[in-house]
Amino acid sequence: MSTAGRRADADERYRNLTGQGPLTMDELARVVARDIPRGAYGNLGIGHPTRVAEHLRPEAGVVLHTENGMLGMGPLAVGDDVDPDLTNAGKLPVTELPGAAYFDHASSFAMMRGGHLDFCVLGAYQVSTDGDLANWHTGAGDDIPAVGGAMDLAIGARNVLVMMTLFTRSGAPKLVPRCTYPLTGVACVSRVYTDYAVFDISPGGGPRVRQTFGITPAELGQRLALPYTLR
Amino acid sequence: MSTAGRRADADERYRNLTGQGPLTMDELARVVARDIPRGAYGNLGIGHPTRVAEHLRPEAGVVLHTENGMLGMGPLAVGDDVDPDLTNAGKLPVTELPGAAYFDHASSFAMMRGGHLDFCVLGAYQVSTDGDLANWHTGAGDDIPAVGGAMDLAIGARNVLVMMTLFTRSGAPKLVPRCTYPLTGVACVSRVYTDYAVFDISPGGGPRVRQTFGITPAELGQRLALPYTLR
Amino acid sequence: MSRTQFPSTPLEAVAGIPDGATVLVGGFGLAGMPFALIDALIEHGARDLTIVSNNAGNGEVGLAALLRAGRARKVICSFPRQSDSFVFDELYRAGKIELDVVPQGNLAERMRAAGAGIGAFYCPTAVGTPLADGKESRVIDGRTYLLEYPIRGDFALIAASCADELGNLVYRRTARNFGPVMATAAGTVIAQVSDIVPAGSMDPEAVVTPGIYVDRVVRVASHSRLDEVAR
Amino acid sequence: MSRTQFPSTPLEAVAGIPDGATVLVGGFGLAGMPFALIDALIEHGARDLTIVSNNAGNGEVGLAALLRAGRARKVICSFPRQSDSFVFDELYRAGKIELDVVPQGNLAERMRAAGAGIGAFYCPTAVGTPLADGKESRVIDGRTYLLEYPIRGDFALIAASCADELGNLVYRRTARNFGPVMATAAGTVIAQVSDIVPAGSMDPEAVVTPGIYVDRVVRVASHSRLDEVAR
Repeated sequence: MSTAGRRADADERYRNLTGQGPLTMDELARVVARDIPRGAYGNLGIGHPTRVAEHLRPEAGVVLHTENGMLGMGPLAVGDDVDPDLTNAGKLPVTELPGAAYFDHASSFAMMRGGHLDFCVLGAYQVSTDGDLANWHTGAGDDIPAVGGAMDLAIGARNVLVMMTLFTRSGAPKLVPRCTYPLTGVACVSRVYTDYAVFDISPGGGPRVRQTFGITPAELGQRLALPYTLR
Repeated sequence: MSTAGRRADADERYRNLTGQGPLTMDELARVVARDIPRGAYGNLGIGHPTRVAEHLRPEAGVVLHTENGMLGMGPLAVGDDVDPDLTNAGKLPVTELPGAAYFDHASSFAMMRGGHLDFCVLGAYQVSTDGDLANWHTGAGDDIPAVGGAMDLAIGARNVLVMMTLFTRSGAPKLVPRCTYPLTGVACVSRVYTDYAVFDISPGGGPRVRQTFGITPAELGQRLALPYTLR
Repeated sequence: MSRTQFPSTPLEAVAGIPDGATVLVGGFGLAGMPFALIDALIEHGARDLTIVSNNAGNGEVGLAALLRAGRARKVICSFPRQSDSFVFDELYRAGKIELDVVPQGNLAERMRAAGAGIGAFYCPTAVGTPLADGKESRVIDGRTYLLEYPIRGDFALIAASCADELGNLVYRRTARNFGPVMATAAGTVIAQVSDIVPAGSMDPEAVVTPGIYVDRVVRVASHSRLDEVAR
Repeated sequence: MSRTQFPSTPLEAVAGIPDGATVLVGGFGLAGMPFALIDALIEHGARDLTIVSNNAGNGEVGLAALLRAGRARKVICSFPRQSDSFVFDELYRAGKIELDVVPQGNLAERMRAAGAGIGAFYCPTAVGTPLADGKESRVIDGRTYLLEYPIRGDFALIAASCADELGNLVYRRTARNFGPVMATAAGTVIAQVSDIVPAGSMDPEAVVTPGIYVDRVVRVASHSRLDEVAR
């Protein structure tokens, strides 16, 4: 299916989301994309967050940053457009949009750490209800630690948005009172997009339910086993 | 007189320097220039040091840095070559040599402070026999302090060469046991070029006379009133 | 499209600069000085400003005119004293303006730190000099450093040669100087340019200031004020 | 002419790298990886190396081949664990190689500090995470920072697209990544390029790494190794 076709299709489905049960990650990417303000600069993390790009309308003028030294990153490259010198942070070949700019790694992370990116979207193992993020290390003894740019994004982007399934495959909540996985950043997440609901996180206040998908806030609270009532 | 003509003339005079008495600043600039290694990168301070450029042979490939963001600075610009967007640190119009590069101020001073310049040549009010430099402020109460890039050069260039008259107009030595003017940098000067002599400075060792112009080391020591014998 | 705005006059471009603001002003001498924006700032009327710039004005134009109009409470710069800095000199000697002299490289690096999210840094410049007074020091690997804090602007006024529709900037020769680093270090960055070109017509490898740093761009006639000064 | 040397083979280019050296190796994944220089380093035979690079090798080529040959004692990187990092994974799990994981932006900024003469800096990244263990912290303006020290290389091996006769370098697209910052941070900087052009044929406004940072340049066939990998 073409990108345009896929987008139209997602539009159609989005209109019928409420009450239909948990979203697919592609549907969720569409929800995230709708919330990105026009003209914003941001970074999409490796994995599911990358799919947000497919749902950004060109006329919205959102400019994507890739930490390996580029603003104005376009869609994944295919065929003759593949250039080994032009990749995203996941090392996949990408394209360049008009108005792009290249820079080196020191400049790229200075931009990130300096608070110039309006948003980033990251995957997560866990997010705490205070906005702590755990997304770089399972903590398992034989896991080779690899952090990449996750910690830099967590403290650098003005709005750190997380996109994840709300439960692990075994059913454990990933929005938790306190992260058990090693942290990536402290109190840095401002919003969590999940297949069951979107949560706003504010310091000290506990998460606020912004939107649900086929589940009531009460049911959500029960499944999450939070020690307080969701608002 | 053309630059080439001036250089040939200086060559002639240089051959007859010894025993002829103190050098003019132009002759001294010629002496400094002869000591700059081939292919070196360096910065020439405002004032007399700027004249060293006139005596650098193009084939020596010395590359001049100007702290306002350029490597490969050429001679002063005249006539149609004057471009208000291309000046040296003294705000005078200059030219660009093949292989030049422009960069911003943060990069320019990172280059300097990071020890990448092989040398700089600075003017001075005073240099101490331990290599302390005073060249930015007379210390007079009504003098408006203005430091520019002097302190950055003093600690940044690998070799800080000073070029100055050895005595003030009133006859006071400018190579002194201890600077009385406010310092620009501590123990940073490695060589002092003056109209009477060239001195090597090494930490703790006292200055070593490298070359004299029409004066004996003994006479020098007497006029400088140093508390030890010059070597 | 992008979040960069393109006001049609310099006066609109400087809208909203309040009394008491800290304003970073680009330029080194006359090169890179945003004359049109400074004139607009004078017309705009904000008072009690703190100006951060390399110099403190030349002749009676640009920064000097702003100072003469009595709009600045304080100047943070590296080199206020110049042959034609009589406006500043007079105000300073009359006790009508505060001066904070910062070594040129520290001025650049402290703004870089502000833009790059660095909380403070240890810098070897000015150790042992009067400009070290009151600063915290630390010995690292046997060398002494001073702790330097970021300098952040509420606004930055800079001049570039050309912008594209996304706000990407390129500069000409040594007029680049403080523009790029100031663009990273202020809440609102305002650039005057000689040309605005469509997105895609600037070489992405040669962009110096990516549009993410640029909030407002206004086109002004090329070099008009410089020519006037040169006369 | 300039002090940059132009050896005729990659093996000559890496001459003199001793056992135990710290070697910065450019590249992000395969883009910007100096394959020819790494192959030459393997042939050259230096052992017990500390390698600083973003990743720890992909597949069996480049860094992975160097690791497989048993030449590295330690890897300092941000992201060792990748789908095709089996060479590193095996050595690490066998306890045959030491690993220091550094957030990507800190890796870049710590090398920038080395190149820019900064003694140490306070960085907000990794606060509250396991990577903060053992680091000094400080609260500045209400925010917590960690003290980070420079990472300096004895040698840097980088890849650029083109050099001129003065050693000025330009890069292609996101292959720029770590090259420019590594070029500032090592005692001896060795670049492989696809082209060498006469001085004056590179746009001085678009030079990314000025020749002052580049000690040796060797021309190698364009992308030969990448094409091989892509197959």
